[in-house]
Amino acid sequence: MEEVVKFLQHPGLTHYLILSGLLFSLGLFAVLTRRNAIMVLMGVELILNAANINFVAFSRYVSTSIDGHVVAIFVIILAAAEAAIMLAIVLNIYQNFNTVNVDDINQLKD
Amino acid sequence: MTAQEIFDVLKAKFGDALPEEKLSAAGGSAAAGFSLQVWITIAPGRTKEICSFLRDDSEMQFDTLSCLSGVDYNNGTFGVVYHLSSMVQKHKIVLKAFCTKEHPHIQSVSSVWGTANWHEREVFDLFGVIIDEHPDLRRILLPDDWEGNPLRKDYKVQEFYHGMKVPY
Amino acid sequence: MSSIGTYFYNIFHSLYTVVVGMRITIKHLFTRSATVQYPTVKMKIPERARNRLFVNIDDCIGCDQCAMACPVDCITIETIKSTPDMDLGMTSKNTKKRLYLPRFDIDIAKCCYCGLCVWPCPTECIVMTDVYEFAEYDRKDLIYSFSNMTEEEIAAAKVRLEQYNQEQAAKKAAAVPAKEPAPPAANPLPPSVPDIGKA
Amino acid sequence: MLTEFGKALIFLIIGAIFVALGLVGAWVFRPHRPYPEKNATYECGEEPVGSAWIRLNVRFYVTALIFLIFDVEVAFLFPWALVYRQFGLMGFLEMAVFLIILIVGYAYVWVKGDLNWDKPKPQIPVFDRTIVTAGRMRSVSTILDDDDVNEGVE
Amino acid sequence: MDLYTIILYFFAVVTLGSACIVVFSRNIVRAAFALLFAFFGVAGIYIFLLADFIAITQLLIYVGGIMVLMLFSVMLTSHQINVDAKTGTIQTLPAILIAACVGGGVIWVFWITDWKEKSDLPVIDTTAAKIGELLLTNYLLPFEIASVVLLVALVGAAMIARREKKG
Amino acid sequence: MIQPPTLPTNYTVKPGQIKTSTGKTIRTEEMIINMGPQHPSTHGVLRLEIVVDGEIIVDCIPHIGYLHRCFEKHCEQMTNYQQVIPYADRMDYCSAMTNEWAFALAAERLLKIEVPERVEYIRVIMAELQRIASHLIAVGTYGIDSGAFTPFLYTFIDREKILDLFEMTCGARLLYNYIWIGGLSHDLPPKFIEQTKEFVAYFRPRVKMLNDLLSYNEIFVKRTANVGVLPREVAINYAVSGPQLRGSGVNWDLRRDDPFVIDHKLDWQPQVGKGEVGTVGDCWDRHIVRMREMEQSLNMIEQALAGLPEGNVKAAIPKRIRPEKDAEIYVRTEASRGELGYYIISDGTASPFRVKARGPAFVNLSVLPEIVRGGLIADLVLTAGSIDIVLGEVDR
Amino acid sequence: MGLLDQRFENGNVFITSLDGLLNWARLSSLWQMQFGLACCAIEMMAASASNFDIMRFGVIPRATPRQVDVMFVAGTVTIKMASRIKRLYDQMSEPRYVISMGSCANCGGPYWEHGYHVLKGVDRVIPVDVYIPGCPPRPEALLEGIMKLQEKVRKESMIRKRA
Amino acid sequence: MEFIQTLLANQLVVSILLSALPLVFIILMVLVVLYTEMKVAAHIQDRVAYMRTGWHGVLQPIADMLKLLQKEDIIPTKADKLLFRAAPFIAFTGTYVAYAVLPFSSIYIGSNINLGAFFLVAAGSLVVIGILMAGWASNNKWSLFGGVRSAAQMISYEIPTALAVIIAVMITGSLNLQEVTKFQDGGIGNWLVFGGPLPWMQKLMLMPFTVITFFILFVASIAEVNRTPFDLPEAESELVQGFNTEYSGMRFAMFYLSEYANLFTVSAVVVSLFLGGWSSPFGAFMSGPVWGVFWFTSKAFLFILIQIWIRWTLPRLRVDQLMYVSWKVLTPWLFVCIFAVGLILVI
Ligand code: SF4
Ligand code: SF4
Ligand code: SF4
Repeated sequence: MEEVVKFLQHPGLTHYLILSGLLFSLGLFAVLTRRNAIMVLMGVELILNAANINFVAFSRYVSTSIDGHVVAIFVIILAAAEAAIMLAIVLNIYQNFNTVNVDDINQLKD
Repeated sequence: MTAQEIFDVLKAKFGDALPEEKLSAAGGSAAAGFSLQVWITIAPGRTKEICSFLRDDSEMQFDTLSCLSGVDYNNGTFGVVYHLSSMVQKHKIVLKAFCTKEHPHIQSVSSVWGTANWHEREVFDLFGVIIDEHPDLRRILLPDDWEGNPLRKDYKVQEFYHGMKVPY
Repeated sequence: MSSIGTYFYNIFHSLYTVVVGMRITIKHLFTRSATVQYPTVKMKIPERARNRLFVNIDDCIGCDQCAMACPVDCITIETIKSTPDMDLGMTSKNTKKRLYLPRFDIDIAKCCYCGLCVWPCPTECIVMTDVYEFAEYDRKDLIYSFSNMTEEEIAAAKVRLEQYNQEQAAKKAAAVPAKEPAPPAANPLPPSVPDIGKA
Repeated sequence: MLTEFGKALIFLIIGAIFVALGLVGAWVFRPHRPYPEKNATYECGEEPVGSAWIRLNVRFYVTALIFLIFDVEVAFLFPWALVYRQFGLMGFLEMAVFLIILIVGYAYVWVKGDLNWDKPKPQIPVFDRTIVTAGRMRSVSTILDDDDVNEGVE
Repeated sequence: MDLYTIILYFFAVVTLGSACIVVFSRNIVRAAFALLFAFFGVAGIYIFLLADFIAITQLLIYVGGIMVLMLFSVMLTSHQINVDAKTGTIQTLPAILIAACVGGGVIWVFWITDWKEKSDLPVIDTTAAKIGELLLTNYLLPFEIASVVLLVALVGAAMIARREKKG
Repeated sequence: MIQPPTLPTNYTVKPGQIKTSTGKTIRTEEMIINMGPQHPSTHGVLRLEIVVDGEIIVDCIPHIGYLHRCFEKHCEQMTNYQQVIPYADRMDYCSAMTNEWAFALAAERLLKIEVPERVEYIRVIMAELQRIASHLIAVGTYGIDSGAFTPFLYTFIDREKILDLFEMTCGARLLYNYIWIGGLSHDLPPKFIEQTKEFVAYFRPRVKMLNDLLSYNEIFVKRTANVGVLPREVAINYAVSGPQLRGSGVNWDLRRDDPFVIDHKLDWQPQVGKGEVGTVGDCWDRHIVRMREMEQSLNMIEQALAGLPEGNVKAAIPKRIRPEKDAEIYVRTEASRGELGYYIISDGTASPFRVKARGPAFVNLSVLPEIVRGGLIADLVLTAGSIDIVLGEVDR
Repeated sequence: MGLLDQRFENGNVFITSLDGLLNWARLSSLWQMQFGLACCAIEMMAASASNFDIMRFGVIPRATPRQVDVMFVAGTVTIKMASRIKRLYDQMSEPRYVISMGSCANCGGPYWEHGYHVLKGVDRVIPVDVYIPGCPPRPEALLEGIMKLQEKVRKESMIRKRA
Repeated sequence: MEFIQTLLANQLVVSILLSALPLVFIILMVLVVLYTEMKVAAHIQDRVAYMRTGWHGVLQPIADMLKLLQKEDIIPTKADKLLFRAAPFIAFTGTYVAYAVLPFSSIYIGSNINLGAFFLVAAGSLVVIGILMAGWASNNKWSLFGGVRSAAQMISYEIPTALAVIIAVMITGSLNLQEVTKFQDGGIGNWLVFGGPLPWMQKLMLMPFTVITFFILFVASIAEVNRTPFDLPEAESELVQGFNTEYSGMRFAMFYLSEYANLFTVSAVVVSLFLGGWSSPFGAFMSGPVWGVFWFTSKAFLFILIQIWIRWTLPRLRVDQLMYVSWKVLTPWLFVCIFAVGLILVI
């Protein structure tokens, strides 16, 4: 018990990593269970955020350079691009099939 | 063109649709300074036909329907009065179509003049004259669930409307 | 104009007109304001102004002309004939008053201030004044009663008329071809409550 | 640095607290007498028709999309703007390439009309000429054109 | 526990809590707004990691950009705002299992590894400038490629969104 | 709930138009919005039920009658013709003078009364002043519709000056009961001519100022040009009248073309929309026609003041008004908003048997659904504003 | 009438009670619903225009009933409109006041007798605080009505029993 | 006494107190701006406005606020109650956070972040979310239209704002607003709008572009706070009251407050980036920390006055024209400026 308290009291790299891990699994869960394509996308964004936390945390605690930051920025940019494209696709599908359900879309595929 | 000429043309073309043999005039004396009105009576079921002729004929060219009014003559007759005028030929004419209280049906002219649409709805609303072939015959001024047609001479106002007392 | 030209023209023209407008408004910022600060300063009301009605009841002969002329029917006049022995006095126009006015109400809340009642009055006793501030908290306060007769006076007048009528009737019965009582006034008396509507 | 952000956080919290305080303060004074009609949705005095959670115009998405892309670009431009002068012309050119590539996309969406909001597409009512005799049209135009006396155009 | 740590945990809780709402909420609009708080919490975490520029970029792009985009999309497709989480691509239980396994595995790895942290690293005060320098030197190529990515995203998304309804 | 729109069959629909006239239900991506009766820009209690797709208007269904005050019933119930005048005032309350004039004119023609020339001149002066006042309201509220609040207040300052003139003449600011059958209620007050001349001199530069501030403002032009285009054929077919008709490029003014009074003796020009900034018949044309008509009215006022003859203004007022039995008349006049006609049937008694008021706003409004389709909601606001409706007259 | 006048009236230095302060706030900031019905609405507009400038009394027009304090029923209330007025009134947030402006709103005015479609007084559907007679009332009369309403508000207590 | 001293010694307490200062400022400022706006508008329109609460109605804004405090707070049945409640928080907090980085004076800045300018750009997005939330949660068509439009407009104009900020950053080489201001210290000639304290040649070349940038930033800032001619979200003649249609009482007051607080923020951004922030226009004359506050606020107020002036002059743009202005006029011009300024600075 004491160890846990001690661990909690001194945040370090591991804390961030665990946080990112939790975030990651939440995101993963959303991706797996959600039927609404936009919700799936939200899950993906959570996963990407989790990854970003890792990058930045390593950059903070392990190396002196801030390359991790730059990578994080690129990830953010990719996330933005991905969100843009994916939402466009979702909208398009919605306009055509009037649904945003991933399963339905699967079936609708000609 | 004078009213007489118009009447003659119409008589020649739609003889059977004009119930009256001659031009009718108000109050007997049509002369005297201001011309009180003369009119042509037309059959209530043929208004559209006659009106489109009046609009499209190059001599007539009644491009405007100035006014369309319903009248309750208080003798079991309803009338709809059309005041036509032409911007091009600068002449005017009055048409009247009559129907009975038991069978209040008059053909719509809203396909001839767009403006007739609302006027006819108003006639329907206030007089209860049913305008046949009207594209959208609803009450226009009064609420949809109003009772009675107020401009009928025998109209009695309803006591309550949705819990609101109507008379003073 | 080419589309590029229009593009630039639009931008600069917009800016120009915006500046024109702004010049106008800034000029107005420094002109005197047009406001009449009502409760402290009051606007001049022209003499013909048509606002609240006033009835000089002392002059009214109860002829009901005003009530007839009113399109709204907001004047209610009740009259009681006076007996010949009573002298109700004269109006300022030297017309003899022959009627009691137990009730002369104007429902000012209904009135539409058209002024039509003012014209026919033979004694010019109903006038439109320049009073326009008479808002009330209660709708009932907007019924203006101009009659100055008290309840007792009304009752007395009624009784007197009743007696007089009985006397006359008795006289009539006594002498069948006797003379009618004198016609009360030059104006034929309309019914006391105006009955507007179609015959 | 952290403390500076800490101060920003304090701002955040104070802002929220202020709103909360305001609401609590109002709660002390204000009456609260809800009834169904009062809480009904306002729609100009009419009863609302259908839910308001309707679908919007796809334009909004496109606007947000273009905004997002430029937002990202802005995020790149900020660090660049800070340091590019150390790199001289090269620094400028590198960003110029970056920008020009993006401007190509910008030009693309411009040309394709994605930057246009839903332009009103007025449908001008047309009078059906077929049932109107030719004479009518001519004469209408005569009354329309015979008076060109109005020179009052500024 | 000093204030510093408390605030850190506060952000962590905000992040994870909001993420939970995102994952479990049945109202998609609420999920979207919860995502906002998740992003916000992550931005706070970044600040604790001395990555101020990333934090603000996170705010700018995620909160300002992606969130708005997502909200618009939600509103565009929103005649059903209630989304059921039950019957997904995979059933809930397997999903929980998978997520728990993967997540747990990752966390376990994180936990057992000795990361050789250097906690006394110098604090870099001007991350933005440093990032700018890196972008113009080491990461020049990715940087330029990023613009191409953005270009493609812009053109592609615009094109897809523009495509009219079939038929 | 929603009724199918009513496209008369003789109007062709441009290709690409969404066909809602066929089905009663709206499509899923459309929604119905109620604009009004309480809405800042419906100019009263008009209710517009609009079907929008995004922000594009698919259809617009005006609902009127929220101010139906039973004018025609009242006319039948009055004990004499004179009593109708106050009600006629209240029909188009922005332009009461022209209304009562029209009714008085109709009654005079029914009774075959000839009014003295002085009365005619005064009536023209009053009507033109009223036209200016009414157009000022139209222009001012149009400014509000387009988002500019200041022109509204400027126009009301000017309008207040006209109202002062009216008030000193007949005692009322808005609803005058001034023009009576066969004459006027009062003669002009002593200082009237002087003050009117002052007003005319004052007002000319104000028109220019308003034009600079609003009409020629680029934003305003961009908002109103090519919006709500009403082609002239459609306008004529819908019997649209007044500034709206002239805005569509039809040179038609009853004061000149069907003269009912001395207007045609004066030197003035009807103003016609020319599509200077957009298409003929757009909102800007309607607006600018109003602006220019005000200047023309000033000309007319000046001339009428100069030619004002002496005479008695009450000479022709009949003692009892009792037209002959079964006489009927339709008289149309050019009110501020267009052709205002009264159709009176008499049954020989002192009260009218039937009065039908053909209000210009009623007719002008009926064309609204035709011209707003395809526009944005903002365009609808501006189009409805440019029609310049007065609900009192629409609903009567 | 405002704060300062009260200071002189009561002879003490500043507002004596919270109630007074709150009443003062309510009465000097009467936001008005942007809403007019008929001819009287034109005079209402005139009252808000420069010459009379209703804003001197703190009356600002707002478009939504949620944010307004006072509704001027200016004009003829028809039966078709009455239910809408009621709904709008219901949707106003309390404390709320109603001023009935003009004969029509007071009791049907010129239409009281034959107006089959005119509601004979708006007080049949919503409670009215001040009646302003006139047809139309001059803008000054409206201002006077507002002052009457202010008097009424001044006498209120904060915890009011109303509606 | 001692207690207070210990309290003041505690850095946390001090910074909390310091952070609360802008709140006081906001409230005062909003009262003043409300009053000024109405008075200026009235005089432009030949009216007088507020006369009856205190001398020339100076107490009117206070009365308004006190009144709003007493207004019932209605949450429509159909609204999404949680979001409906949360929206004012987000909107106001977003506004208030931006105040953290405004350099009021050479010694006072809420939070001297190195990335101040960047932070400001990002903080604006919170307000967007708040408005969007309000519009959505009300479940009212007008609100939704207003909210979404508002959001679309704000994000559209955020790009020109951000690009203009970048130009300022390019010249000053710092994102810290305090440093940006210091950079311009020393008289009117050093202000960025006139090219900043650079060599004459560069300055002359820069001048046209900085002036254009400044102007664009000003226009964009008007649009960001939704004022005429860009006040579509609240366009009374179309959308009733926009996103706050369903809000009443204090919740509405918060939006109101945040709107006016934003007005100051955007003006302050313009001022601190291009008009020398707190620095005196006369060089060393009348400069100093206290004068700094004076200069900063008075410059910002000047802008607010101009915005008021514009607001009561112009009609409103239509939504497509609004987007046109943002995307097709302001943004391309700023690209040109970026290229030009970038080139001028490196050669
Ligand atoms: S002013 Fe008109 S409405 Fe009023 S009492 Fe006289 S006649 Fe009747
Ligand atoms: S008209 Fe004159 S005298 Fe006759 S009742 Fe009326 S007020 Fe009296
Ligand atoms: S009271 Fe008179 S002015 Fe007012 S609405 Fe009624 S009729 Fe019109």
